Amino acid sequence: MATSVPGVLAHFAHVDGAADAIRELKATGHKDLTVYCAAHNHELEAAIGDPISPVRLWTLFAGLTGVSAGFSLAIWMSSDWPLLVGGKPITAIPSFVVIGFELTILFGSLATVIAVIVLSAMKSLKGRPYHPKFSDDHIGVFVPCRADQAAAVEQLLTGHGSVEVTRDA
Amino acid sequence: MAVIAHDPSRPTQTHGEVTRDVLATITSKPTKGYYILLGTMAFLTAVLLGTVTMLLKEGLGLAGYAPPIMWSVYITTFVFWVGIGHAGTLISAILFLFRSPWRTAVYRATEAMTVFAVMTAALFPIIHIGRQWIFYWLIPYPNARYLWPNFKSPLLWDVFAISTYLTVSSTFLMVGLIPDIAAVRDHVSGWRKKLYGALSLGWTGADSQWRHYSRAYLYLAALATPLVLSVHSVVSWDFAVSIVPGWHGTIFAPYFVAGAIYSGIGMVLTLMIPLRKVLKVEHMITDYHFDNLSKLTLFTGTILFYAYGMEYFVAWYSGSTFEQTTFWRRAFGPAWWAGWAMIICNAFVSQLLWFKKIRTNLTSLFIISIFINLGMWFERYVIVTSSLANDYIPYAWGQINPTWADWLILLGSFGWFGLWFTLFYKNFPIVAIQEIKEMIPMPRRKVSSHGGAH
Amino acid sequence: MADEQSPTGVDRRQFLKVLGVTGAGTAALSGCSTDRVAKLVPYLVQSEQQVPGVATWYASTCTECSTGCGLHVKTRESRPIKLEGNPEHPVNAGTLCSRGQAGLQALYNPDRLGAPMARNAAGGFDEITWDDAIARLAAKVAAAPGKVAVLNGYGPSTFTGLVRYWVAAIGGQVVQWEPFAREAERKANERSFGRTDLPNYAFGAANHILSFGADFLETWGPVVEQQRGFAASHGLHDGTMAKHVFVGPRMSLTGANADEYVQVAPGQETLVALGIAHLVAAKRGHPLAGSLSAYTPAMVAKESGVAEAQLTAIADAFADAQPSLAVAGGIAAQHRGAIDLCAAVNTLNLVAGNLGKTVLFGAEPATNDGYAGVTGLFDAIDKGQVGVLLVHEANPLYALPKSGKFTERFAKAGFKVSTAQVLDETAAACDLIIPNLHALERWDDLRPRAGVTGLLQPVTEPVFAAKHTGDVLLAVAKKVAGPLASFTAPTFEAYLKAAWAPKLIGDADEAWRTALGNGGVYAAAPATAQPTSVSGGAPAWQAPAFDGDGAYTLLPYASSMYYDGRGANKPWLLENPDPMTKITWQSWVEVHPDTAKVIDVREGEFLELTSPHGTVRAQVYVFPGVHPNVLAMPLGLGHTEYGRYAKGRGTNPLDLLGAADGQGFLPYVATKVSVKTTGDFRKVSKTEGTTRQLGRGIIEAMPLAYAAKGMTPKEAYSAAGHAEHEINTPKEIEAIDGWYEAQKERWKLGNYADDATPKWGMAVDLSRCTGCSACVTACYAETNIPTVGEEQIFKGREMSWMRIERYWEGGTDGEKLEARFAPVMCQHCDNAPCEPVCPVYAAYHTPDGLNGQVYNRCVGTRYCSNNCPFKVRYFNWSKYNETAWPAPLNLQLNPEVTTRARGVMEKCTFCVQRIRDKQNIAKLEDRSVRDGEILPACVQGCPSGALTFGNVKDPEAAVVKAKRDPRGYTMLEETNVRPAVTYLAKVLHQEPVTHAPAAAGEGH
Amino acid sequence: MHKRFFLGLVAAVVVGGVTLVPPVGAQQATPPIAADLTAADSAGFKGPKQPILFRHDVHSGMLKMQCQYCHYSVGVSSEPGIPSMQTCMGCHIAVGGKTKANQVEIKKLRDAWSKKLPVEWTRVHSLARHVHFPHQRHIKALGANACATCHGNVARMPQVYKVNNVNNMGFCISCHIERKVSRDCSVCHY
Repeated sequence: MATSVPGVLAHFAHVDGAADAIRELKATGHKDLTVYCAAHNHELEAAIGDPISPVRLWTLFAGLTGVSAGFSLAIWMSSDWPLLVGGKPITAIPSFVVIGFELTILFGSLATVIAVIVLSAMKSLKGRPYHPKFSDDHIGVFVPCRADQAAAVEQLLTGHGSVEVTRDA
Repeated sequence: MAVIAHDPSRPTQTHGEVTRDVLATITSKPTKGYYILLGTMAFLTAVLLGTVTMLLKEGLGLAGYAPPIMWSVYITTFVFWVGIGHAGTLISAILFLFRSPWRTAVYRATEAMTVFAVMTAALFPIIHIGRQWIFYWLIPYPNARYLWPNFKSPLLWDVFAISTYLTVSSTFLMVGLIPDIAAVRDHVSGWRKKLYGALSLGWTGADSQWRHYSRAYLYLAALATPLVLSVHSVVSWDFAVSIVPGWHGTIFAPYFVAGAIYSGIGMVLTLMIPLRKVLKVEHMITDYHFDNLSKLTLFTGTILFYAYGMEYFVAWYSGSTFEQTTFWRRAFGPAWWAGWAMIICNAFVSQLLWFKKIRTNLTSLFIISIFINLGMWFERYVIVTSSLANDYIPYAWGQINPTWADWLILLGSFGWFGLWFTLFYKNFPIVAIQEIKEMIPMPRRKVSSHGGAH
Repeated sequence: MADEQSPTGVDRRQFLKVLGVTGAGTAALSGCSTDRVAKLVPYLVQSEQQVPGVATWYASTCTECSTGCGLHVKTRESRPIKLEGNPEHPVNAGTLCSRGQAGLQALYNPDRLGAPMARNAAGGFDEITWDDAIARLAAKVAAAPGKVAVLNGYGPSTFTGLVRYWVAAIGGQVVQWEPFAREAERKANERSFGRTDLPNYAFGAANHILSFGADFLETWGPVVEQQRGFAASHGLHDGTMAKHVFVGPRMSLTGANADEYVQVAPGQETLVALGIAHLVAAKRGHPLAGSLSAYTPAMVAKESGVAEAQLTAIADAFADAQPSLAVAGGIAAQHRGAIDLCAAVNTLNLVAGNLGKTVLFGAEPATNDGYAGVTGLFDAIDKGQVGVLLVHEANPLYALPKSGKFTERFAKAGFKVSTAQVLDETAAACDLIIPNLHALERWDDLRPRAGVTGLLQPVTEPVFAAKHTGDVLLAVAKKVAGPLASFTAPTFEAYLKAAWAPKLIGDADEAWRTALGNGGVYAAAPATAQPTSVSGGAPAWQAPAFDGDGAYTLLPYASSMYYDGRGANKPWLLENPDPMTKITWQSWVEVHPDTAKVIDVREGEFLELTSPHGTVRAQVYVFPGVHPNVLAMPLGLGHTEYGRYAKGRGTNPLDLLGAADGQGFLPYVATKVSVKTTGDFRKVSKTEGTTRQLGRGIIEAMPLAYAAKGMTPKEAYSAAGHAEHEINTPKEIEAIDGWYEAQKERWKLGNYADDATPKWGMAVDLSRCTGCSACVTACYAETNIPTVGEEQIFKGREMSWMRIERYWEGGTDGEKLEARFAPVMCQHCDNAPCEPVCPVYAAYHTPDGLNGQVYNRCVGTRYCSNNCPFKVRYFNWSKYNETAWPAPLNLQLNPEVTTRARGVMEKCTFCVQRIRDKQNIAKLEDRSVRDGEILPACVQGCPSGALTFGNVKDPEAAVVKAKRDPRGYTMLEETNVRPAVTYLAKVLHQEPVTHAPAAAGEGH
Repeated sequence: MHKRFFLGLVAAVVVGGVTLVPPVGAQQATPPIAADLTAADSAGFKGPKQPILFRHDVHSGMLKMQCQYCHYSVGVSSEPGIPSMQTCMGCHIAVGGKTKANQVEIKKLRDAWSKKLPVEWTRVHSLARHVHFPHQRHIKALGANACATCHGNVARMPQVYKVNNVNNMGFCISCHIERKVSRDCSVCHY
């Protein structure tokens, strides 16, 4: 497959090997690695060492929007055409709590999902090689690099026990 | 991760085997038995639709309603199915937060059950109302009448609770599925590859994706947890905020939630025990899991036991003749059999699970699970009808005999539920590949080095 | 449309054409559906009496029984839509009984005959033209001079006069006959006073009422008038009330309204009457005392089983209460000793000095030939003396016992003609049927009593192509000529007006119009000499004889809905539950609980009753109010003809009776029956769940002593030695009140801001309510309530917005049995629990304090009904609005009230349509609504004036005064729903008893 | 315009919804047979064709006849009332029409009258059964010439057509809000 991003793609069968490789690559100033793994793995995550995802902010603000939306909806609609029921006040806040709560959850969770999609999309993986094995039992590490660096990178990767290294240039 | 190292639930497998075994459930050719099952479910669904059409044509008179019993089988079944749903979310969300490892193998199945159960439940309020074709009047939308629905009505709370629950739980299911679908995509070919490719939303398992995904999943779980507790509380308030003796109880919310989880796990057992055989995943869903499920059943069942006792006690202690009469007649009135069916199936049968022998014997467990389903349906039936049957004005008391229109719709609802579930387990990973993998430590080069890098 | 032709073949197209209904008029018929009326059809000529959309009222006279009450007929676009009492009329003064109101369903009955029918060779009937019919009749009449007989059930009137002259001219006989003709009383009066007419009883004036089996609240005499009187004297008024004692084998509605019910075996009433007469005479030193001396308390007690003490007590009270009133008669007391009984009661009234005070003779023109008359006619038929027999407004082949072989004997008459409007048993046996017009379609008059003549005028074009029998007779007369040549009047209308001319004082037209407007001419009965002594000395008593040797006495009684059987084809009367048993659409046999144990039957099982005269199967209803040795059955059902609603429904106890007579009346209570259990079971189609209040204080009652002191029910309750009500202690109430006021402040928004808006409320005086259920029928008529039929009643799906709840008190272990009645309709609670649970505001509170129900907004969640503590909400389970009113019954529907479609909830609205109507009128007249101007149908229709309605914000309103009565309470107060309906506790004529504080039987 | 769309859409739904309510066809009494008139050539005028091309613009516009002259009960009843044939003939016994076209139409009326058959007018405005609209109250409140408020300026209509969807609750409500009069449901629905 023709790819636009030049670099080296390595398959790892061993998690510690992959982790070490990543650390060393970062140490040797390689940026913008892409690490593929079939499952969420703390060891790799630590090795990559990205900051905590901002998803939580989306969830928080959406939740707050939800609660206020819920209450204002109920209150406004009750007083837009005031109809008396069971001798209760027209705007009976306690009974609107449920609405407020449900909308909090609804907005919050929807926003969270959207957040994942948007945030993941912000980092484009376009042109980076991928291999089906990565959704099976291999860890993949792709190192973007110039052709002249490739040899060194390959050596580094195999050094950490990469089972298969391909060069895309 | 040290925890997992000592985890008895840890299946002795590699990532590769997990992928292979789970995908096998999808890629293997469907058996004759599968088609028979599918056909039966489709037929029952047709029965459901047929009966509903009759109701639409002739009116609710076809059902057994006998005033003052204005709610009966349909509302009973509605609560029943909503309850079923709760186990799923409990296992997938609450146990996730509690980091209880045994959930992993079963949560996908239970979560699917949740979604389909809620989908089934959502039919019933519509079937139940007198003018089904204008059910949407319960939704607040701008209209020519300048009228809004009544937010003080518990039924409206229901609309919000159920629709939120359906949305969130299905979102939760789909999000969890994405990486697995990607795995499927990578191991099938042809049109299926295209299909799963589209569904996987371009998932590659890159670090940039996992980074947000893992967080998001945590928050979803965190949101789903209060939701699952709230939904059945709201459902219980459909009854509890009324002034009907036998409904008007402060204990209702926790009582209903416990009951819901109890019934839900009952249904999980009923589904999983045969399923693991059919799909040959016994080595992933093991006695260990069922033991834990049974313990959960025992726990919630015991809560129910307490709740039942408390209901009768409060009725007596309240000194209110209305409450007293209602509960007296619940146990010794014309419908005594239903009252006792509920107590025996739920309060007593669940106590058998104190014995490990029974807990770990799948046959006995399966039988018990059937009792649980029955008992919980009757619980709702009793709460709904027997309370209405004899309230304040003795002159207006009544009794009810459900008719074919009631029974066929109840039966059909199982078909509708089953249809979705059957389709699901054959086309999507019924065991969560990526989460199982997460629990299986990957091979290491330096065996000496301790696992984990924190 | 599918049923363009209604089953009886009336073509509604034709009908409405003559009716000339406007688009608007027809539009209004179909209620809660949005199918558009595509066309607007104008009147050819606009009647100046009819304004579309505005009701026009006509005065007329009720012909549903011989009482002849005055009617006000409400018409819309020329269609009668409701019958109400004529306030001007001296007999019923503005109210009507259920049977009277149901007259509309006779007018619009789908089984009415739309053309004359002639018997054909095959034995069936062919429709023929009116000319043909008249020709055939004329031919037969001309051929049978001297042998023409008319059996006439229509009361004293110009028409009846015409019949007499007509028959006299051609030669033959006229027999005046109706089933419940009270012959025994007439005979007794003849014996005692030498006159055969019936007195008028002043119940209103009596301080002590003693009834020996006379059901004066349901079926005996002018019930509406008597109920009014009874309510006036027996209802609590300035601290006192009359006492009512009922003696008889079965607790009828009248018996249930008695303060003391003395149960005796059939026939024993006489003994009790004589015993009391003896004591009263002695006490008041009346000369007759001597001749009565045989009937000592001891002797009476021994024979009848009534305790001496009780007997003496009643007698004392009766003697002291001046004036008092004793009445006897009624079907349930018509045993072979009935004449003795009535004579004994005459004596009792004499010795108590009631003659001329509460027993007023001279009111009724005695015109009834009674049972003797009709049997005489059949003898004549046997002798071949009847060439042409015309049966008018009578159904002898149903109302006479089968054992008399009347059907077979009837067949022997030469040429049999019936004027029945619906094919009844007699008509089915006739050779020619010439359907008469319904009372609301014809010119006629009726003289129920001296001085009172009611007019009937056609208030609508004939619904079916029937013909006034008067016109037929005149037409026949013209054809026959000869002896009948003298009948020259072109139409009966002309004949009637001619007959009236002499009566009209001053300008004839003016007087005539006035008479029409008033519904007749009413004058006080001419004063006649009142009897002052009884001839024939004191009657002797011997136990009446009974046919057969069965273990139980059969007691057929007149049903307050079906009456003598003519009610059986009217859905309103079939669905409105029997006041005592709460059974609908059926007949039954009443068995005492102990007897039920002996026979070993339970409610709903079928018993086979056998008498020497026949055998019937009847469904058991276990009824504590009937004598253990008596099996009681209502009359009126078990028709073999008489239309779709009546045919084949229920059983007819007459099949068990013997026709053997000799005394001039049909002895209804004269057979012993043996019973056989069949094991067959069927649910009883009753609207009642449980018969006991379970100490829930739904219908409160208090002793007179306490009521007189002005105690509240709670005070009375405590005074009787009960522990204080546990619910709603003063503290709680105070707290709730504070909360309530706080809530109120937070309503004031939009339509609710204005304090000037009225707030509607109602008060129900349970010391006046007799449970007669006239209000229920009024409700059916006014608010388009569908009748759902027996099958639905089994499921408890009756739609009646208003029900009379009947609860039993006592009756077990020696306690005396009492019945309590209360009308229960929507209570329009301030804190209505039904409202907040409705997700779409279909149930909500109107600014004028009503509990609104918007049908077209209702989606049918039915939560409102679940949450209604009074269970007064009713749901349209099926398409009742399409099945309840087969054409032309639908023409009765009230255009002002939406007919409810399948799937919506409905309930009492306090007749909001009437409220809005009056408000519209008031607005046009730039004034506010007056108190008493708005009368919901039930309030308007209550014969005993138990209901009051009005604006509770108006301190001067009658309803407010009523609500202030200390007896006032609201049902289920502990639920704090704050009903707008206040009930005034029933007052018991009993000594306050002090119970040891004990919980009322709860929870089982 | 956004709102318009919404109202339109919803109105459609509502009608769809309520027409599902079983019409009480079984008891829908049939109006009398009308004169067998051929529908008039309404000369392409707007609005539903009428059996007789009755020109409101002529009678009400040119001749300045009061609405109440024909719709006689509008001030006293909930029903406005439609003129009886007699009322029409009151004038048209004499007035035969000038133009050919007019004469044709008036002849139809006279024929119907002589046959003693009513003219079956096609209904233009009709309310749902569950709505009670007291005309008299509105005339009282808005004055005798208030008809146009709902029915449009009939005096300019050769053939009457629907200006406002009087069967749309929004139409009533907006006016009631505007004039600050009661919005209580039970004013119209009972």
